[in-house]
Formats: sequence, structure tokens, C-alpha cells
Amino acid sequence: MTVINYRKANSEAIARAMREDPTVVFLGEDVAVAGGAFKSTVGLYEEFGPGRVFDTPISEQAIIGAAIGAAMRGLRPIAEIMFADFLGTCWDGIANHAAKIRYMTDGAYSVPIVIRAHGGAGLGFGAQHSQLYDGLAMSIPGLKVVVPSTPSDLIGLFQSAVRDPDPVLFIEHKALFDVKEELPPEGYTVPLGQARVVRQGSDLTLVATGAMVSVALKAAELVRVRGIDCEVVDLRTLTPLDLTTVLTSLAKTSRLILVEEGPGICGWSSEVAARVADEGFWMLDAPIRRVCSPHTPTPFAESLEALWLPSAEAVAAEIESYS
Amino acid sequence: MTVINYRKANSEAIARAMREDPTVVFLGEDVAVAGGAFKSTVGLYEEFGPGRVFDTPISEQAIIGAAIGAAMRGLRPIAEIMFADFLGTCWDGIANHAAKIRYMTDGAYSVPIVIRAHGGAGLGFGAQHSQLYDGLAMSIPGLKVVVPSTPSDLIGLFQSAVRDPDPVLFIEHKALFDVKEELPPEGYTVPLGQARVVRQGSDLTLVATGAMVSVALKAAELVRVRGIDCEVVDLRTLTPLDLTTVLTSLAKTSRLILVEEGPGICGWSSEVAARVADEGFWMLDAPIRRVCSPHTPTPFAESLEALWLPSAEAVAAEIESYS
Amino acid sequence: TARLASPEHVLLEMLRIREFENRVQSLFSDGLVKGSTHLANGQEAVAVGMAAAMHVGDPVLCTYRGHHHTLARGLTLESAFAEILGRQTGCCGGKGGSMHLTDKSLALMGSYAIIGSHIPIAVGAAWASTLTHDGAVTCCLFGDGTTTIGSFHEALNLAAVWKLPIVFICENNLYSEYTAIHDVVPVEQPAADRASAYGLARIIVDGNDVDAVEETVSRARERAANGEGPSLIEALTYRQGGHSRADPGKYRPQEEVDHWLGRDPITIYADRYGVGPERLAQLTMEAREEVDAALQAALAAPSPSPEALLSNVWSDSSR
Amino acid sequence: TARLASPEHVLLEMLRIREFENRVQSLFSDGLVKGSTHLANGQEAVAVGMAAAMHVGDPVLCTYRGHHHTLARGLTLESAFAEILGRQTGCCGGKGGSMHLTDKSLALMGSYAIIGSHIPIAVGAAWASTLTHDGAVTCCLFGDGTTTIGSFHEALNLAAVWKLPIVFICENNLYSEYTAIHDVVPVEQPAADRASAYGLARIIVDGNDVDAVEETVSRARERAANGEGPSLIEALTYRQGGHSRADPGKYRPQEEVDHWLGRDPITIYADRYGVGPERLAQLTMEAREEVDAALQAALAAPSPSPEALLSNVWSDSSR
Ligand SMILES: Cc1ncc(C[n+]2csc(CCOP(=O)(O)OP(=O)(O)O)c2C)c(N)n1
Ligand SMILES: Cc1ncc(C[n+]2csc(CCOP(=O)(O)OP(=O)(O)O)c2C)c(N)n1
Ligand SMILES: [Mg+2]
Ligand SMILES: [Mg+2]
Repeated sequence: MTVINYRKANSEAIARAMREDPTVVFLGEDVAVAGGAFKSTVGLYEEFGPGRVFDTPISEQAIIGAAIGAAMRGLRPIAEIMFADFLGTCWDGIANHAAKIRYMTDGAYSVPIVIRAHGGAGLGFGAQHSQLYDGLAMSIPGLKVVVPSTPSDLIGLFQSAVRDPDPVLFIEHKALFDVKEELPPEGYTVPLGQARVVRQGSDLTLVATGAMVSVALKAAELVRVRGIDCEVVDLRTLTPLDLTTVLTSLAKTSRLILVEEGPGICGWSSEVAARVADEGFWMLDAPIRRVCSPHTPTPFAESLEALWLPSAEAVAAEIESYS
Repeated sequence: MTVINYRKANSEAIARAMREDPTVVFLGEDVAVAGGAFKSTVGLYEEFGPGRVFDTPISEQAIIGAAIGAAMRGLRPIAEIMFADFLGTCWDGIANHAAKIRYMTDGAYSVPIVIRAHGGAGLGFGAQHSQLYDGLAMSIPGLKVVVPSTPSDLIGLFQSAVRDPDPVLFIEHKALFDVKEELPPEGYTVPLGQARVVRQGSDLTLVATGAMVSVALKAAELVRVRGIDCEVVDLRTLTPLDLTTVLTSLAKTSRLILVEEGPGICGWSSEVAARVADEGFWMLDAPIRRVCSPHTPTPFAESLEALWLPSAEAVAAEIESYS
Repeated sequence: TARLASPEHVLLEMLRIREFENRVQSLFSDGLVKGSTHLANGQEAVAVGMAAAMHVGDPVLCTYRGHHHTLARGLTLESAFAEILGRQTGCCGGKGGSMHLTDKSLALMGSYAIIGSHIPIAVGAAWASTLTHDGAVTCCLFGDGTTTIGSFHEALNLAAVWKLPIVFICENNLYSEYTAIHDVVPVEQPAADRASAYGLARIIVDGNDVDAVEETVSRARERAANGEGPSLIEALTYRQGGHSRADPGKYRPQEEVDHWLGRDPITIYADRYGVGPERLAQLTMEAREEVDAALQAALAAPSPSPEALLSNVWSDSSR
Repeated sequence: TARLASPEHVLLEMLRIREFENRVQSLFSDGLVKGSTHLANGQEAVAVGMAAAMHVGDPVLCTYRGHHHTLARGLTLESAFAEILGRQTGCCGGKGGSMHLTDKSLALMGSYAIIGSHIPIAVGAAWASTLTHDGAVTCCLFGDGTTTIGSFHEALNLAAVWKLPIVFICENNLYSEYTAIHDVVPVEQPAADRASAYGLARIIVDGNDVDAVEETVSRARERAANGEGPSLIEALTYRQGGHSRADPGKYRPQEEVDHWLGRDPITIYADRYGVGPERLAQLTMEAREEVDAALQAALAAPSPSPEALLSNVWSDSSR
């Protein structure tokens, strides 16, 4: 049995994909010789060499473009964008090109790239190094979006992402780097588009992603003493979106609270709420609530950042407010 | 009385803002001497001269950056991004900088810029020249978003946008250029954050923006013969969002259909639906429905683009499906 | 200029492009197509010279002003017309349009309409060759105005640092939309005067001279194939018409227009190889008939099926 | 070097910065602050020389590695410490942090942490001067690795075309994070060898020599003030420590490190003006005491009030 943390799971996930498929190459800033700004790609350059692992200049548009062009010619590039916030510097390549080329060429070309980006708050990095960009990515047709919350999911979902013929944005949460988990036997994968019920419950459904999954679980524990039994769903991928698992849970609980890191406006929680308010309307016994960060940039001060992030206590209070 | 079309309303709106405030300057590609790629800025260079109206190189990042820097020093720049799709090439400047600088400096600096962009489908421009980027913009704290649907609103909202101390993305819909309207007497403005009820009705509420407002009105006419009386709300601005007007209407009708151009996923319609599913839940007699474009890029072929855009018939069918 | 076919064949290629563009213009002015189109009348020599210099299978990426490049590289007149008309038989099934002509079977990796964005993609195509050792050299074409956008800079730097097998061709037609290039760049030659910033040689070629273009591009291709890295070629040419279908191009000084009309690439080439007016007229008729036949076939083709709306967003059917 | 104060004053300024950075390093290693910080040990001369050359009211924009620039321009040690500690009394009320030191009262228009993005903003600041005729000249600082990103290219081109009053200073400290600059640019001098692409002169200065920096920047500022447009200065210097708090900088060859430690800007300056070891030690103590006092004051300051979380997202209260 292997126990591994989320940080090491990054390099392990990439290594497995590169061992399996020789057309997989990896590029990004300081990902090769240095082993990554977060030391999350250590060992890859040593194992796969300069022919498959590439350090680039600080040129996000070129990194994404290079990945797209190589993918259109049969390779399967993995491109790292160090912080998800920097996706803003190469958004055109991702949203206007990678995601649209297949459609615009009616299938002649596809763009099988995986864009890895480190996202999320909680580490005191401030407003320009703490975003997830998950909702923005989810809004783009042609782009798949993965947000793993555990080491084993990270590795399993990553294999599916690399094998997927479409562009995938794979957002790893910086605050989870030290989370440890035992891995299933080698060779497993986790399919895109399947949410995971991480806690069974009958009274209320909590849906979360990334670092908010553990927050939701903590909240579930907090309200358990009050006799409220929550089910917790980890979406794992935002596109494709597994609404079925959410609706199945809702059929049991009739109550839904969505826990999103970041301002929820036009985020995944607004989309899930909107879908449920349509397809799941008759199952609802109460309003759909969202616990999100306030609609502000991420503040730097530790005290403010702690307030900015949804807390288990805030989620618990929300649950009790109408259970 | 002046009757003016939406295209001319563009230059009129800018001219009024520049006449009123000498600190207002205007920059963009081919906006000065040529009068704009859409001829929607004709006459400004002639009236205000090379000291206030500027042609730029093809450098969207520099255009947005220049506007931000000048705004931080007391000017009120209007920056044109020719097609809203190109916002992807300067998204970092808009979302990571213009929108965040005020918060990151705790109010020491503000960024009073207006970014004009021509958005929307229906003209056969294809996948990279037909997007609105409205939902993406709405998700960004610190950025206001305006989507005028008529010439008079365009002019009135634009004055408010230019006077606003915060960055505003002002999305003009290309398909509305030839829409004519009589203007109120000079000097009026339309405040940001106030939706407009464009049609009174008692059975069902339709919410739309931009080019979809007339689609919603047509749909309302189509179902009137069946005795269904729709209220139609034009949001006009997405940030600030006037949910009150939507909820007030819903209190009358108890039924809500949102009509959004573009894939609705994480769009304004998902946010409005999510808010209503929370704050307006007990008013709803039926699921919240959304009529959006399919989750695909905009196809080029006229026949496909017509299918891609929500039509009055599709909205009417949706209305009848559960009225 | 070994790789170039017989003079008459070369002339025919240029005439085919010229006639194609003229027909496209009328399709738009007659309202048969919505949207916009960007013609290359006057720039045919760059396309035909480039097409001859690049080898079969070499990836080529160009822009919305790319009818001439794609046709010169073998895109059939019919599938080009069909695409521009939004028909099912178009090279993109009607989903791309005039600005996005593409044909994978010809390694035409696409025509792109957001300025500069295709240059990094072309760099990726060249990078793939160094990984697969397929011996291909990529060609990436763009305009003079494109030298001021960030993606141009990032792409050239990366291609140079990685010594990638790619030939960049900047078609300097003196304008970006309605703006004269000298109003927006602080150097004389927008591309050539910047080559040194990427450790590249300063290369300028007469873009209205097929032979010169072919020679220059061939040399650049050879360097690339020999692992000597990228080249940046600035081809001096002129857009005989306006920027797009709606633009009469009135902002251009008449002397300038006259000067360049006097340097028409087709006439230059015909004169050089002693192809007289009568013969040229015959060849023009030939080209026109071919173009018209293709147009008729394209016009007869059906629009895309409604199912096409939802197809090929994803490789699988997942939403 | 008229604008420079007495040698001892200049030394004190550099020592103040050096001591400040050393304290910041311990704050992070002692876990008093989360997140990251980027120190400028070894680059003090660029900051002090620049600060002396620019006039009062001249806008200055720098990066996450900007403690030295902001302090040299007058940001108080206490408000800098307080900001880095996330206190209410910080120059950004604790909402910015180590990477974003800003002070409007000093025209310190911000420290930016997304590579290159501040360069177009600086161009806008300079553009404003041409519109308001306020006579100010903007200074924009960035690193060697920043010369490969698109915004650098767009900003320099626009500044040159519009002949804006701005001085660009590239601090070439040989590394971008853990990557040697020569591995990512195809030219010898990342900035200077690119100046010609913007029609600018090739300017290189010893970044560890305060006098040289002050002179060079003064000349550039004068040109700008006279309407002769922008200058791009490459200052050769060295990052004595790692890239950020966690980086020991092991990837740097020892000889290189030794060579540059032997060129410490403070020692160079002290030697030139005959300030001996004892006196230097005294001055260092002076600086250290000043720094420590400021740190104590900053540590005593309160965290931001909870209301600060929601304030200043918007100018009004609209949501
Ligand atoms: C990022 C971006 N900005 C602006 C435009 C609008 N636009 C289309 S063509 C063009 C001019 C390009 O000029 P040039 O590069 O010289 O190419 P040419 O049209 O002359 O072939 C512009 C500004 C665009 N398509 N993309
Ligand atoms: C767009 C973007 N890409 C990557 C990074 C991560 N990053 C932070 S500092 C840095 C190196 C910058 O090197 P240089 O420009 O030489 O400045 P220095 O740190 O040496 O002062 C990188 C890559 C970033 N902040 N922004
Ligand atoms: Mg041109
Ligand atoms: Mg550096």
C-alpha cells in the first residue's frame, strides 16, 4: 500500500501518464530541472529527460499555443500554468482556440491537451495568486474542467484527462498539498464526469469541490450532534457535470446547500443551483442555499483571508438556519 | 425629437461623455481617423481631435493597461476592444488588475475606465467573433457589466458608466446596430443597476438582455393569442444586478423563464436562477427554465447560427410547455 | 527556383486565386454570404512562392486573409467556396467560414482570426516535429500589424530559444485594417527590424515576385530542416483592395495605390517569362472558368444538417 | 550625480533596505507571515540610484520584488513591515501583502505580481502625463525574465510609437525563478539587445553602482521630459539570495555567487567614498536599529477590522 500526499500525487500522476504514452510531453515554467515552483513535478525531468519535459520562458501564451499546436499534430502535451490566476494571460489560447478548434474544423482537428494550474486560496498569496478560475472555465464549451480534492482522485482523474481527446483544465488546489491518502493498486483511473458521494446522509445534501470538500465534511460533523444527517457530494469534475448524482442525493434529502470557494457569482454553484431549480425543482423542500466567499478579491491578511474562505462553522450555521 | 440608431448611439454616447468631462479620453484600434471598424465612432476624432481620441497598434493588453494606468492618475479613459471575443487576449488586465487594484490598495487607487466591446452573434462572424463574454465578466468582483439593448439605454447607461469610479465593461450588441429609437431630451442618464420592465404581464416573467430582449417580446406576443400574459424584464446591467425587479415581477407571476444568448452555463441566467432559487423560492409555482444557445461555439453557417440563437418560437414553446 | 512548375502553371495558380477572390467579393456584395471576408488580391505571389518552397506535409498556418495561402497549398476551389458559403461540403463543414479555411489532409492547420494567436500554435506544430523527428518544417504567415501583439513576441522568442523548424512569413502590405503600419510601429520594417531581438537574421523579400519568395522561403526551410532554427521573413507586398468586404480603402494615397497596381505580381511574372497579353487573357479565362465551375458546384451543395449544430464540440458525446 | 545625497546617506539607504530584507526573511522563516516574499539583497543600488534620479511625484511601478524600490522612494519602513505582516497600518491596509507594496502619496503606483502586466499600466501612467502636461516621467521596473512575455512587447511598442515620457528599467539579475536567463532568451542581453526592436538605444549599466545607475536614469529621465520618448535601461545586478523565501538558490554556480558577492553594491560604494569598515559597521547598526524599531511598531499594530473584508471592492456600496 502506498500512502502519498497531494503534492507528490502531482508528479506521480504525470509520471504514470508519461510512462503509459510516449506521446505525452510536459512543459511549463521551472517544471523540469527545478521540479516545479511547488516542488510538485520533482523527478520527472530525471526520469523522462529533456526530450519530454521542458522548461519554458515566462510566456504563458506561447506555452498554451505550443501545447495546442503539438496536440493538433498528434502529441498529448501537458502544459503547466503555475498559478490559475495566470490563466488570464493566456485565456484567448484556452477559451478561443483550444476549446473551439475542434468545432470550427468540424472534427478535423482535436486538441488533446491537459492544462495543469495551481489554484485556490488559504496560503496568504493575495488577490493575484489565489483564484481558481473554475467557473470561468466551466462556461467554455469544448473545455473540460477537473478539480480533484484528494491524492487518489488527482492521480486517477489525471489519467483520464490525459487520455481524453479534448482539452482539459486540471485545477490542483494549493491548500491540499499536504493531504495524505492511501492509493488504490496501480493502473486505476477515475473517469471524468462522475461525482463522488463522500458521506452518506438523509437530511440534506452538501455539494462541494476541491478544498471545500473537507469543509463540507467538517460541517456535516458539526450538525450531526444536532441530529442533522448530511450527505456530501464532491463533484470532482465541473465539465462534464454529473448532475445525476446531485439529483439522486436530492431525491433522498430534498434540501441542497452548495459550498464554493471563491465568489459564487456565475460560478459552478450558480450553474448547479440553476440546473436543480429546473430539473430538480419538484424535489426541493426548501430554497437552494449557497455558501461562497464574498464577492471580493482574495485579501492578503491572514485574518481576512480566513474570513473570506467558507468555513465549516458558516456552512453548519447555514444548515441549521433552515433544517 | 431625435431618432437615432444603435450604431450612431455609440458615437453619440461617447461624444456626450467627452463633452461633459475633459478628462475623458478614448483609445482603440481604428477608432479615431477611420471612425471605427463598425463605423460606430465616426466624428469623434473630428470633434475632439488627436489629443483625446487615439488610434492604437494591435495590442489589446497595452490598450487595457494604458487605460488602467491613466485612470489611476485621474483620467477617465474609454478603451475599445473591437470584438468582445478579444477580451480573451487582455483578460489578465481586466480581471486581475482593473477589477482588483482598488481592493488590493484598500481604496488608495481606483480604476475608472470604461471598456467598450462589440459582442454577440447573428451576423455570420463565426466562433471567434460572436461571443459576449458577459457571464465571465459578471463573475469578476470589482468589474461592472452593462449590456444595453436600445439606443436610448446605450446612451444613458454609458453616461453612468463613464461617471462611475469603478471599471465598467460595456458590451454593445452588433446585431442591434440598425435598431432605431427616439431619444429623451439631452442630458438624461440611466443609472447602473436598474432593470427595466419592457412589458407588463401577469402570468409569467421573461428575463433577457441585449438582443434577446426583442426575442422575449416577440415570444410574449406569440403566446398572447393563447391567453398567456408575459412580463418581460431587461436587466440592462449584470453588475450591479437588479434582482429586486425580477423578484417583484415574480411575486406577480410565480413563473420564470430566462432567455440568454450564448451557452447559459455559468452565464447570467444561471446566476439569476440560482439567486431566485434561494431568495425567491417560495414565490415559484414552477421550475425556473432557461432558454439559451446550445453549449457549443457559434457556428458560421447562416442556417446553423440561426438554430444556435434562441428564437421567439423556442421561447414561446418553452412558455407553453408549462403554462 | 527548381520547385516551381512551368511559368504558365505558376501564372494559372495566381490567376486562380485572383479570380477566386473576385468571385468571393461579389458573393458578399450580392448578399449571398453574411459576415466578413478579407481578400488577398495583390498578395498572390507570396502564397504561390511559399507553397512551392514548402514540402508536402509541411504544416501551414495562416490568417483570416488566407484564401491565397490555402488555395496555393492545394485546398480545392470548391471546398473553399463551399466553406465560405456555409455549406456542408466546405472544408470545415460550413462551421468555420471565410476566416477559417482549414484542411488537415493538406496539413493546412487552419486560418485564424484573432490577431497573433496562431503564431504560438504554429510554434507548437514545429515543436512537434522536433519531438517526432518527422522532418517537417512549419510555415506561419501573418500581417505587418500583427508584429505589435504579445503572442507574436512570445512565439518568436520560444521558437528561437528552442531552435524550432519553422519559417515565419510576415506579409507587409503596409496596412492593418485602416491604419498605416508606420503609425503603429517605431521601426521601418515591422518584422525585419525586429528579427535581431530574437537572434534572427534580417530578411526582406519582394513579396510580389514569386521567384524571389520561393527562393527565400526555400533557403529558410532548408536552414530549419538542418536544425538551424527559425527564420523571420518580411515579404513586401500590397493589398490591392480594402481590408474587408465593406472597405473601399479610401484612406490610401492614390499614388501609392497606383504604384502598387503597377507592380501587380501577375503582370510582373508574365512579363518576366514573356507571356503576352493574349496568352495571359486566355489563361485568365481558363482560371475563371475553373473558378466558376467550382462556385456552381459549391452553390449546389446543401447547408449543414441541423445535427451539425451539436456535433464535434467534444470528441465523445459528453456535455 | 548631483541628486544623490551625501555618501553616508546613500549608504544608509542601501543598508536600511538590506536590513529590512533580512528582517523580512526571518519573519517568514519564523512563520510570522504566510505566503511568499521576494527579496532584493544585492539589488539595492538600482533602487537607490533610480530613486535619486526620478523627481518627486514621478510615478514608479515595480514588481513583487519591489521592497527596495518602494523603500528607496520613501515608503516608510513601518508601513512596509505592517503591510507584509497583514496589519491595518500597512500601506494597503493589509489587503495587498509583500508582493504589492503601494503608496499613492509617493506616486508609488504599485508592486505587481503577474509578470509583465504592470508594464502596460506604467505606459498608461506616462500617457496621462502627455494628456495633463504635468511634466512627470514614469519609471517602470521589471526583471530579465519578464522580457519574454507579451505585455512587455506591447507596452514597449506603444510607449515608443507614442513617444511617452517613461523610463523602463530591466533589472537583469541573471535568473527568473530557478532558470538562468540565457536558457530562455536567444540574445545576450535580454533587454538591451531588444531595444532596437522599439527604435530605442541600447543602454546597459552596472546595476551595483549607485552613481552609474543614478546618472543613466537621470539622462533617460531628461530625454523623456524633453519629449524625446522612452528609454529602456538594462541594469546588470545579482540576486544574492534565492528567488523567494523558500529557495536556497542552489542551482547557481558557486563561482558566480562568489563573484557577485564580491561585487556587493554597498561595499563598492563604501570603498569608493572611503567609508571604512568601522564606520560601515556603525551605519549598519544605525540602520538595523531603525529597522527594528519600525518592525516593533508594525508588530504592535492591529489586524484589519473584519469590515475591511468587504470594503473597497467598489467605490460605492453597489454589489
Ligand atoms: C486580437 C485582435 N485584435 C484586433 C483584431 C481586428 N483585426 C482584424 S484584421 C486586423 C488588421 C491586421 O493587420 P495585419 O496584421 O497587417 O494583417 P492584414 O489584414 O494586413 O493581412 C485587425 C486589427 C483581431 N482580429 N484580433
Ligand atoms: C504571468 C506570470 N507567469 C509566471 C509567474 C511566476 N513567476 C513569479 S516571479 C517569476 C520570475 C521572474 O523573473 P524576472 O522577471 O527575472 O524577475 P526577478 O524575480 O528576477 O526579479 C516567475 C516566473 C508570474 N508571477 N506571472
Ligand atoms: Mg497588413
Ligand atoms: Mg531576474
